[in-house]
Amino acid sequence: MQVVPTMADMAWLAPELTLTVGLLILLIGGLFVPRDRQSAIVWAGFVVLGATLAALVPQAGRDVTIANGVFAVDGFAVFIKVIAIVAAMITLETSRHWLTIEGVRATEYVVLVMTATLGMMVMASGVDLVTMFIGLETMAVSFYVMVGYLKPNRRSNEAALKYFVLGTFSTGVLIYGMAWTYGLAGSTRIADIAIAAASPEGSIVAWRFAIMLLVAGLGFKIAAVPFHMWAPDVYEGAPTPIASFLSVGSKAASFAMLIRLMLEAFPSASSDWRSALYVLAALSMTVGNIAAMTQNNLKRLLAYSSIAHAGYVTIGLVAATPRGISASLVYIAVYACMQMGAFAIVTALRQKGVPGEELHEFSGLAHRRPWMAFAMLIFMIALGGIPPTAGFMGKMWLFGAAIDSGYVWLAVIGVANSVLSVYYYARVVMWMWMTPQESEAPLPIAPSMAIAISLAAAAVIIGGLFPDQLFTWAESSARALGVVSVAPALTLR
Amino acid sequence: MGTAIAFYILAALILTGGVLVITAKSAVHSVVWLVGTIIAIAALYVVQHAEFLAVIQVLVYAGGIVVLYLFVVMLVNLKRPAEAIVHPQRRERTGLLLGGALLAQFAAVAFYAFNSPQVGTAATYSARGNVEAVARALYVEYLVPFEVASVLLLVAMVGAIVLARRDA
Amino acid sequence: MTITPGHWLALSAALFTIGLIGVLVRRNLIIIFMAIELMLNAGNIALVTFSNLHQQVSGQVFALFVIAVAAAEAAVGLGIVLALYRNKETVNIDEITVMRW
Amino acid sequence: MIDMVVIPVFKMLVVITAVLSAVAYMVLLERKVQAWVQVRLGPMRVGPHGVLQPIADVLKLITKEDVRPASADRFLFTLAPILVVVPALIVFAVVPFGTSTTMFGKEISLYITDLDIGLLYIVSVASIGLYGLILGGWASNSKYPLLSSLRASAQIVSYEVAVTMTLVSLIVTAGSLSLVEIVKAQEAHGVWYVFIQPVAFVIFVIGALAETNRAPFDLPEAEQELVGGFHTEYSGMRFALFFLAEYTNMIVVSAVGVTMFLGGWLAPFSSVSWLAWLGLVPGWVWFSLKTFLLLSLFLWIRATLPRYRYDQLMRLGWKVLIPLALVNLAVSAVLKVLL
Repeated sequence: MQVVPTMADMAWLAPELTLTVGLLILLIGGLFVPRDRQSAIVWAGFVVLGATLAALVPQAGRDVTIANGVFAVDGFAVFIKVIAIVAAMITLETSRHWLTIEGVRATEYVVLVMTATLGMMVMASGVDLVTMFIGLETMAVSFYVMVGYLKPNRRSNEAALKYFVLGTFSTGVLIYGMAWTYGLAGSTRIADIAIAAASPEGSIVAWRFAIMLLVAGLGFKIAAVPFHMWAPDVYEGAPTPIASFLSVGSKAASFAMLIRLMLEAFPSASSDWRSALYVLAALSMTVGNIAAMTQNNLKRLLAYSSIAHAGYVTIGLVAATPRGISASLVYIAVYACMQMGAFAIVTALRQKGVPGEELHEFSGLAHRRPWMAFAMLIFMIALGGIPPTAGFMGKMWLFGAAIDSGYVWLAVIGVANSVLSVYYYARVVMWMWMTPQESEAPLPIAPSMAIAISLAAAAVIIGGLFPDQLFTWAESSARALGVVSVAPALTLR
Repeated sequence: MGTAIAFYILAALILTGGVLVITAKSAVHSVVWLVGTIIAIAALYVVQHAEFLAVIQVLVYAGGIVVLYLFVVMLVNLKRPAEAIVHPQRRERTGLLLGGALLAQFAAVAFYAFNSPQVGTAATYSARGNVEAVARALYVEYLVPFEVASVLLLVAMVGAIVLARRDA
Repeated sequence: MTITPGHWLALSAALFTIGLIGVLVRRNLIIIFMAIELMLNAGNIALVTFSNLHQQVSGQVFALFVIAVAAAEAAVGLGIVLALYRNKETVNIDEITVMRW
Repeated sequence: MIDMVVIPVFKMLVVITAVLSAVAYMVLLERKVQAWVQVRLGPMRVGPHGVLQPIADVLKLITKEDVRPASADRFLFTLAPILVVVPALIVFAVVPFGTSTTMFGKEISLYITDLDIGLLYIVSVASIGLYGLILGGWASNSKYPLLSSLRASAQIVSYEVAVTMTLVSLIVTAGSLSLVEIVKAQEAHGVWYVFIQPVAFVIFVIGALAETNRAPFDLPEAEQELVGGFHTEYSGMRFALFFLAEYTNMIVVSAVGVTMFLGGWLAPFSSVSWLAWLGLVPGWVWFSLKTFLLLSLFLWIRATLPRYRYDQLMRLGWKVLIPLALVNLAVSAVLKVLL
């Protein structure tokens, strides 16, 4: 018997409600803020996101499904939501500086960051195809607008257009896959789909077909090869803080959706999707890293590196053991810190009349801004997976999990790629230390920006030296998914 | 029998319309064919006893979304320039090849999956009609996604204004 | 002459394929958008067919959500096209080349 | 066979004939009313007091040469008038002219069909007619028709929101989407909805004027600015179709207005005992009478009020009517739950 969601359900939705009410107030209130006080709006957005984070605290360690089984509040969802909200907060923090330089209106920008966050939260919690789909689209549509936010800038226009065309195309593929999944299972609930998939009636080809479409549709969102072609152009053209939010928040939420779909809906078909994801992971790592080597634009370089990192994260999902999933979660969190930190430095280099994206603009940064160069060094080391950073620890776990599950070759490909990637990360460092200073222009950095960068750098180091806390948290989150039930050899009849 | 006739007529209309949408020379003609296809699909929903969805299809799709397309086509396409195709052969060959392969695959899946005809139609799933059944599902079962969808539409509204507004 | 769900699904698959070909072959952005609409509609036909097969309205409600999403996407997408057109008077995808496509 | 085919076809023929002749005489009435307001006589030549004028007009339009501009888009130029007329006519499928009557020993309902989504059907079919206007203006390949058709469609789309919203608040009050059920609900409530929803009625009438491009909102046909509107390039039969559609649409909105707000086929004052004899008059007569009154209101307004400016029109629609309709809807919903 289905009933209208009650007040108790609403209490579980507290974080989402906080965020929604906050963004609505901001949208209307923003009209009354004078143009020269736009940073007040950014502050307000920051406060609302903080309140959302606080509303998430009581949900830690709970595991319930509410609102007629469409919405789950469990450790996994909370883990992803924390990443999404923190990413949004860092995005706002780094945007403040950028908004003044570009001279664009802040209200809609802040509101869109918040709606995208709401979409991510719904994706993380959705245990129903409809809910997941609507969450995904709320996030995606917000991003289409944000990527094209710099209207007079043609690169921003084109980036928005490319992202839109490929994004809606992937939506079409995804919705077709969801339609088939619903049709074969007779329900949109993940739990019911799992039951139906365990004893499939009718054609197994059709089940595989549906899974393939779902993986392809989400492959676009996580920018895994061969669905990655939009990423470099979009990251390059998009406003830098948005590129960073896109590469972290969107990716984390899409991974959450992928993990939940694969593990909770199709545990019985694991051999099918594992082999598909195996190929995706191997291709993403290799193609991403090789393509990154020749890039001279730092945003494009980070885009290719993010493609490679999507490959690393997928390794944990291929392993599909509790250890593998928790390693994926850890790596998503670690990647969020490294990537956002690196992008924050690119944002900081953006000054009036200076794009600050090309590698040669980093020349001599070590002399102009030693602390910033040092932070960048930390991010590069971490992205390359060198100890003592969190990047190293995360990769260790991922490759270990792969070996545990018998995917030795995947681990080998991963290690080889990590070695490969050091080359282009080192290139960035070389530019900062080894080349003479190109520009004498002052490089002012807002205190908020400096704080954000320092925090990210500190997180990367601390995560590398004392990783236990993060691992424990990720493990308990992964347990919420019940991945233990996935035995390595189980396949669809 | 009646269903069969309706099916074949509508299938012919929908597929012809679809092909014309992607082959029409002028974007305005494409829009017109799209409207035709959408109305035929609405008729198909009526045959499948999804009356509410059929009306919404016409109202939202034909009456809203496609009008928007028509507006934009007219705003950006007044001079009706010939569509410049840079590498026609290559593109069309890849497209057709890929499309043909997919068509074969899809058709195979569709037929294999349901070769045992489990005929299940002609039902409103509720004593009081399709509209009420849909409303109940929408406001009870799927209340949370429904509310999120309202945020989605708000985003679309804000986004469209942000992108299309001429800044002073 | 009975019409089975397989018939409806074949129709939806064919329409999906037409949309797919349209996206891959056409170069006019707005026609590409319309081809994507065809793909979404194909998904909706499949949803409604399955909804009938299982004798529940979930599929129809899902299709309603898809229509709402299509509306939101159309509004934003056409806004992007307008913004682009103001900077560079083209809607041809091959002329959009500041960055490598 | 008779129930399934003959009777519906017969009904359709009757309705279409009635509508077409009503349109013909609407035109005459319009000219006459305008003339009287301006203290003139209007058409007087054909027949006594000009009553045969419509027939002469129709003959003239049919026999006229059908000109198609050389640069026009041939396909769309022909399609557009059809796209305008067909939706206007098929809307009548769900309009109830009365309850039922007995003819040749058979009980015949006075509506073609009763859909449980009747109102949504009307709104959605009516929205298709818009394409005829836009495409007609575009296909002419001429400056003024294009501008006019863009104006017309922007205007219709804007006011559609407000009008649909008022209809939704009526749906909330009546608890059904079927037009027959809505009239029956008014019977059961013992009061026409114009008295329960006066605000909605006002918004509906204003919106109806705008949606049918009637004065004072006839901007798409503003002669001073846009020559003859979106059908400037049309002549002969195709022009006649546009003309037909315009007046059919007026009848449609009046009929819908009567059904939704003025009790449809119900006799007035049903609660007043000494006026009970009014109920003896057949329902379809009341329906026609009320529709005629509403139409006359439109004609009267046209003859009296000056035209709006475009920006005023848009401001009225978006900043006054839509918020008002929203508030009205919210209040209706709250009252429905409370009462």
